[in-house]
Amino acid sequence: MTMTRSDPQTAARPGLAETFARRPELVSLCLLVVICVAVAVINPAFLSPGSLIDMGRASVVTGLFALGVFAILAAGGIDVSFTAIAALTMYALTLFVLNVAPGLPMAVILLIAVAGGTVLGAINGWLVHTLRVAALIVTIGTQYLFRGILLAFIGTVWLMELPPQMTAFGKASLLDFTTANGATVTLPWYFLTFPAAAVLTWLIFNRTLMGRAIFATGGNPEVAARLGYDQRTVHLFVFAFAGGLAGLAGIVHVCANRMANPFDLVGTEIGVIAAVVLGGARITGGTGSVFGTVTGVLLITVVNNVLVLVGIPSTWQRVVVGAFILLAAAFFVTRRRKLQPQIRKQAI
Amino acid sequence: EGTITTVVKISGIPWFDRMETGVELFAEQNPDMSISQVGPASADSAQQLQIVQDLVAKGTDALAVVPMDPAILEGIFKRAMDRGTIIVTHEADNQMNTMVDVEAFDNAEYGAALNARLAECMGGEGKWTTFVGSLGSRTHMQWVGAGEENAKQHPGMELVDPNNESFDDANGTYEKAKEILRKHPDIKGFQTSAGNDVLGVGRAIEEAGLAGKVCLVGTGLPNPSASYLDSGAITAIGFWDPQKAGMAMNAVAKMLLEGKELTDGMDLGVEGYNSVTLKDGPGEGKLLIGNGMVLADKDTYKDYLF
Amino acid sequence: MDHPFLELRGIHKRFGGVHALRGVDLTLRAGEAYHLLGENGCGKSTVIKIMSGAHAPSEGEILLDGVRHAALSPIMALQAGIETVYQDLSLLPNLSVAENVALGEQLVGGGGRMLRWLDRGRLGRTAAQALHEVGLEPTRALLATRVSDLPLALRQRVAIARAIAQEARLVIMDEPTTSLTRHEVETLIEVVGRLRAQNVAVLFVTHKLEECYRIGGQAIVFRDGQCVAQGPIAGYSRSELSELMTGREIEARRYRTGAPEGGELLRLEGLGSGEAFQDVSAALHRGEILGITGLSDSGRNELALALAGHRQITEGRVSMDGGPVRLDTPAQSIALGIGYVPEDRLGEGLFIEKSILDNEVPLILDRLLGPLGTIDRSKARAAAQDISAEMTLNTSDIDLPAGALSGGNQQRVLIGRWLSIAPRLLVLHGPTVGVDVGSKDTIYRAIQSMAERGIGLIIVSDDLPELLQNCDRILVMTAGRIAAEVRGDAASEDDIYQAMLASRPEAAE
Amino acid sequence: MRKLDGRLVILSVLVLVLLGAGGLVSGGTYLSLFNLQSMATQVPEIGLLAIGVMLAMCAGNGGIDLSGIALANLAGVASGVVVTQFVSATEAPWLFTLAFAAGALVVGALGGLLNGIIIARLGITPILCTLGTQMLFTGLAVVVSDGRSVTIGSPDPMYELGNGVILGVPYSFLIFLAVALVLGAVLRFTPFGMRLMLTGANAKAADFSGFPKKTIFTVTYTLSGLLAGLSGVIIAARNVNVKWDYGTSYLLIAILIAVMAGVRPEGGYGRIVCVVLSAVVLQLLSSLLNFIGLSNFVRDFAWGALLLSFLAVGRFGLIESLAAAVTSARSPRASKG
Ligand SMILES: Nc1ncnc2c1ncn2[C@@H]1O[C@H](COP(=O)(O)OP(=O)(O)OP(=O)(O)O)[C@@H](O)[C@H]1O
Ligand SMILES: Nc1ncnc2c1ncn2[C@@H]1O[C@H](COP(=O)(O)OP(=O)(O)OP(=O)(O)O)[C@@H](O)[C@H]1O
Ligand SMILES: [Mg+2]
Ligand SMILES: [Mg+2]
Repeated sequence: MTMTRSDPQTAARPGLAETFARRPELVSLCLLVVICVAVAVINPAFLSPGSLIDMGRASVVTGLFALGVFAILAAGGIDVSFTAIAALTMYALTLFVLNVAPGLPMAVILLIAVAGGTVLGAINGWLVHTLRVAALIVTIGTQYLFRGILLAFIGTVWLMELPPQMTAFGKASLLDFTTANGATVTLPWYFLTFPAAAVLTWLIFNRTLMGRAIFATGGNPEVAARLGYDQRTVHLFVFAFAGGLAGLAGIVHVCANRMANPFDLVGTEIGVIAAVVLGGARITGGTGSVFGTVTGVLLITVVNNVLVLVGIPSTWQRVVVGAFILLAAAFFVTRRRKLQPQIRKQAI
Repeated sequence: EGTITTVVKISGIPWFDRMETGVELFAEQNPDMSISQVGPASADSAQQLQIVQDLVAKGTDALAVVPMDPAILEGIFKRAMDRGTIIVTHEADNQMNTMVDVEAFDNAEYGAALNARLAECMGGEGKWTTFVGSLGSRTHMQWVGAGEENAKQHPGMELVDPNNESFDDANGTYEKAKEILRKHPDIKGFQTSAGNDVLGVGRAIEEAGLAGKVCLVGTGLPNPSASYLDSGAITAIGFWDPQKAGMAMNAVAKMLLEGKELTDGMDLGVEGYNSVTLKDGPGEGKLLIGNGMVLADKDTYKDYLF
Repeated sequence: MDHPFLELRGIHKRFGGVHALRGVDLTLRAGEAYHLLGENGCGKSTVIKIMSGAHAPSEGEILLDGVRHAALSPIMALQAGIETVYQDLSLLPNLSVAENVALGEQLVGGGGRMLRWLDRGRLGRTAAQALHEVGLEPTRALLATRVSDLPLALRQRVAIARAIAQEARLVIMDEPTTSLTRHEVETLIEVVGRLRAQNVAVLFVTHKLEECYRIGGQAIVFRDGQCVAQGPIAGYSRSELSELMTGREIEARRYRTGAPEGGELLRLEGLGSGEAFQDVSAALHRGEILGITGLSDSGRNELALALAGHRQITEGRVSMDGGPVRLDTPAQSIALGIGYVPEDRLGEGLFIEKSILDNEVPLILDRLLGPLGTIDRSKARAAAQDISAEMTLNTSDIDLPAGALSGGNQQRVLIGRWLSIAPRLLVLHGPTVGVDVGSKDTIYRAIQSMAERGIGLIIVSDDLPELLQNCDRILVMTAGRIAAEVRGDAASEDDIYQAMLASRPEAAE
Repeated sequence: MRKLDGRLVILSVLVLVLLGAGGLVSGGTYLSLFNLQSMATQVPEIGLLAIGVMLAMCAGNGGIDLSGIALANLAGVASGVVVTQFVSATEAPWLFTLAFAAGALVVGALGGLLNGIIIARLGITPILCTLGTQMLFTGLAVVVSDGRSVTIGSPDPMYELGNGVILGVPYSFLIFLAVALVLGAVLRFTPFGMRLMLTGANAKAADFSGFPKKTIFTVTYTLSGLLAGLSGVIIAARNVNVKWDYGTSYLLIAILIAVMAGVRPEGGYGRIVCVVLSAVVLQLLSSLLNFIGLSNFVRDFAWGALLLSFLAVGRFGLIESLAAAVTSARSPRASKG
């Protein structure tokens, strides 16, 4: 048939370069590997199981946040209120358990945290949908609102004595190591929330209609609406999903820290967004992957946690992290561009 | 008859909640005056500056301020004093534009005392490191500076990777402390400065199963530190009672409002400030130093429940 | 089965102050083909969006299988079997071809509920089947390609495949053939025939009357938001239809009456750009109108972009007035007096939310400066008014946003923008895509008057009548090379079409 | 004629309402010259940063500038450290002030230029770029000052700049207004301004119109950096000192101001006069809350609520319906008829 010739894909089979261009998260993965190797060469202590486990547990809260942010970015929005959601849920819930229901089992506490976050997230989604304004703006508003509610009406006192079941959850260990100097390193149970959430997110995005609807909305919301993807549902879902993950992250944060500090978390949102963007999701929506997001989170965690190990003095640490973000982004963009010239031309 | 407003670094945190109890106590003792405490919602010197500026504009008679960053407030303090507002500060012994700066103790002595306690625990030997809230925090730098000075008496003590910034964030401190424990498996001591540092470092030590093996001495409050003190993850905490400091500031402000003279060795009527030292400050103002230093450990912290 | 499939009764639609539909009554029956005709902005797309549930009518009612509704939702319309190929194609650029074609089936099958598992196997099968029906070979690579990576013509067929992927009862196509080549149109006509045989109704919106006659069926003519005529299309002549649409008479004729004034303006020698086109040599005289056509992958689009400085020229030489020139950036081309009116009016041409004024002056900002080095607003207004008058815009309010104009008027604004720099050479890419007869007339007249002023013009288009009516010479490109050159006053559509296919390797076999 | 800008009307009304409310609750102190001047000196530093954010947003391409306050601090710190070494504030007050201001502006412009180059030449998303440079600038400020605050001193010209008044209006506020005026004119009446707005509205169309897009982005971010530098000068003049971590909360507040002013985050639209008013509204409100002595956490809440109400007002055309209600209320007899 004469028809087939106009199909560009049959002519050139996707090679390695092509794969790289289509899956920008592979670039971050390479970057991650390069950094790890470099650090390990400078200080072999980096490769000790203890250090890796520490890295893993340090990534949990950021990771949970990041998966939610990824969902929202994929739908073409952005969220800066998730830290406030986490702070509000975790503090209100800890207070509730302490004062009202001290015997509440941990599983129920986790469920309530997720539910609380989901409700707050759904408020975001509802506002974004009904006000028809860029999500960034709405969520700046709700960030102030949620944080204001927390600090003005719920409380500012640090809760140092957690309910025992929460302390136990924070301490319960999955794996134990004893290092040379007699120190023990533990991988706590709560670490599992991150991979579990990642798998759940992957399932939603790749195996349900909702995942495709989210990408569709991120690609072009008007078109998605016309094709029958109910925008209200999509908005409510992504924001509620991100809210639920934020609620979970909040309570994990409390249990891991063994204190509920209402001033915590808010202020870290931009870093989380950076992690997701480094993971290959574009700020304009409709792109990204769970794998990339996890890679981005690991990348940021590693960079933040090896500064002392590598021997960078405190004064220089911000310069190094800032320069790293810029270099990584530049590397990322130029790689993508080099590998994609034909595709870009065609898209014109 | 006269308003005194206390402006703290940040409202809501335990330290300044404790200070507020002092301010309230002082208000009860002086029902004819209008006395209150305010502070910004986040740790940002710009926000504190705004509050001070609005209070000056509102016509408050006296301000008792715990500066987030003394330098940033110099300008507004000067203008306020030109306008006749009474300015008293706390934890700012380098403040140029203040009438009186109230210090609970001599900073160098405090830093040396913390370090002496640490050295005792370490047996005068081994690697140790220091944490400060931020490199710009003058008192913290004074404390660790005095600590370093003190450590020189013990040739066996080796300072490694000093002056880590904690930003008074327990979680960040925890991560950093873990990293240090990893980099220096043989580390023996931590001297910390900001109020939350002991919590973060203490947790790292406890989780590593090193409680009692690694020494930790730093500024902290008894209540939050209790469990770590009990487990031995924190060796000792040093502090002064913010309640008393708040009362002392307000007492000084009241005296200035009434036009009274401050003298060396006088009694402010507040515990720890019964015989204060009065010196010339860095600027026009005076430096008023009490003896409110407290070092507490496992056995003694229960005497200070706040 | 006694009531019709879809009936609209007394439909009104208002967008803010615009009264787009003013009482439309329409009846669509199964198995019939309908052609919705009318000028730009008469409300064709709007009525379609009401049928497909994208818009709710302001007044009136919709009867679906005899059941009364005040408005449809997209999912209701889809469940009833109303499938739409929108004017903008409505594809999801970041999803794969397979997903674009076949996701709808599962969404509609589940009544629009989204929290359900996705059946990937079925997705692939449905997509392959539908793509096959529109004449695309459903290779695995094609199914997995992102739509944003597809060329425009291919996208159009993907959109059509989506519409027929599910059990449809009414397929609506809003200007589906704008970027299809003639051969692809043939395939589409076959598809329509098959659909009608399966008792599916088909509603076409198009400005290409020739295609309507070929397909046959009912004509529905709209003017100013109202239905002014309906009946078998064979019963109307072209001029009758034009008159119904515009309310005035327009004769089909050759617009080109002048001749090049002589003096060579542009010469291309052995021009090439990567794989897109090679060895292109041609010359253009002052006041000459040169047409370039070819299938969508013939390199004609890339050649146009290269002349505008938007595409790297990798081989060969370009000279203007006998001297060599470089066309590396748009700014360089513009400085040489080369103008380029892009094909995608909304995406690449207009600043849609900005005023007509802002849209007409961006190329001459430096000439509008007052004594202070700032833009002299009164000069700018005067310049914009001049352009509006020259292009006979139907509004004199140049503060109106460009988005408030109809398609024809928008195109006039865009051409007017280029006229402002008094170009020596103007490249028009699809100058009348989606423009109605009335506006075409105005645009063609403007083109001719430019040529008379000595401007060299290149029209890149696949609208063959347009080229024949306007050009002195027409170059036909195939596979990145110039395959033939014909004279505008002597050639026929068929000559050109033969030339387009002649040297294609597959066609030769 | 031109339709009245609804946003402008609400903001102006809000300014009056807040002034009135402040006068009422404070028994007049709020409206005293001293307080008005005090509030006016607080607006410029954040107002200038908000204008910077607005410029970045207007340029489109997902534009935003998160590095503003970090750059302002770096400008003050770097210029302070260098200039105090070479010029004495007490011996040559004018020279010192000018040198310091020039230094800060240069650092600001260079920082902005860096943003511009990274965004325009390397094609990195503005949010990611300015996030990186935000850390970089903060870090450099720490390195340069060793983390301590840098005393600039207050020679007379400097003091006047930060706190002096002319005809009752603070110099810094006048400078802010002048900058706003000039930039407003630049956006409206220069080819650069028009190109900037058009590029923000449709970058592809701008390409096809031959606009030098890279230059436009570079200049825009450089301007934003320059504004940050100026903000740094004003901070130094007002506070006598500069420090790397000053104003960390300004990051979101600057965006809040821009958004309340109706700047479109997708690009192509924004009015400077609205940004100025919006900054004034936030200042009035926050000072009012300080006057009432309300907890500062209530202020966070109030800002969130205010922003969301603004969005709701815009979304549901409440101004128009309000106007309609007012006119019909004026002629009640007619409606009862
Ligand atoms: N969204 C809108 N806002 C304001 N006015 C509009 C809007 N849409 C259309 N108009 C006005 O209504 C007029 C009628 O629009 P329409 O699209 O029917 O134009 P037209 O006369 O058919 O143009 P053409 O000759 O190109 O077909 C427009 O010219 C325009 O002035
Ligand atoms: N969303 C909208 N908002 C405002 N006006 C609109 C909107 N959609 C359409 N219009 C206006 O309604 C009228 C009818 O538009 P419509 O798109 O239906 O025309 P059309 O017949 O499809 O024209 P074309 O042949 O150019 O596609 C035009 O004046 C148009 O400007
Ligand atoms: Mg018309
Ligand atoms: Mg249409």
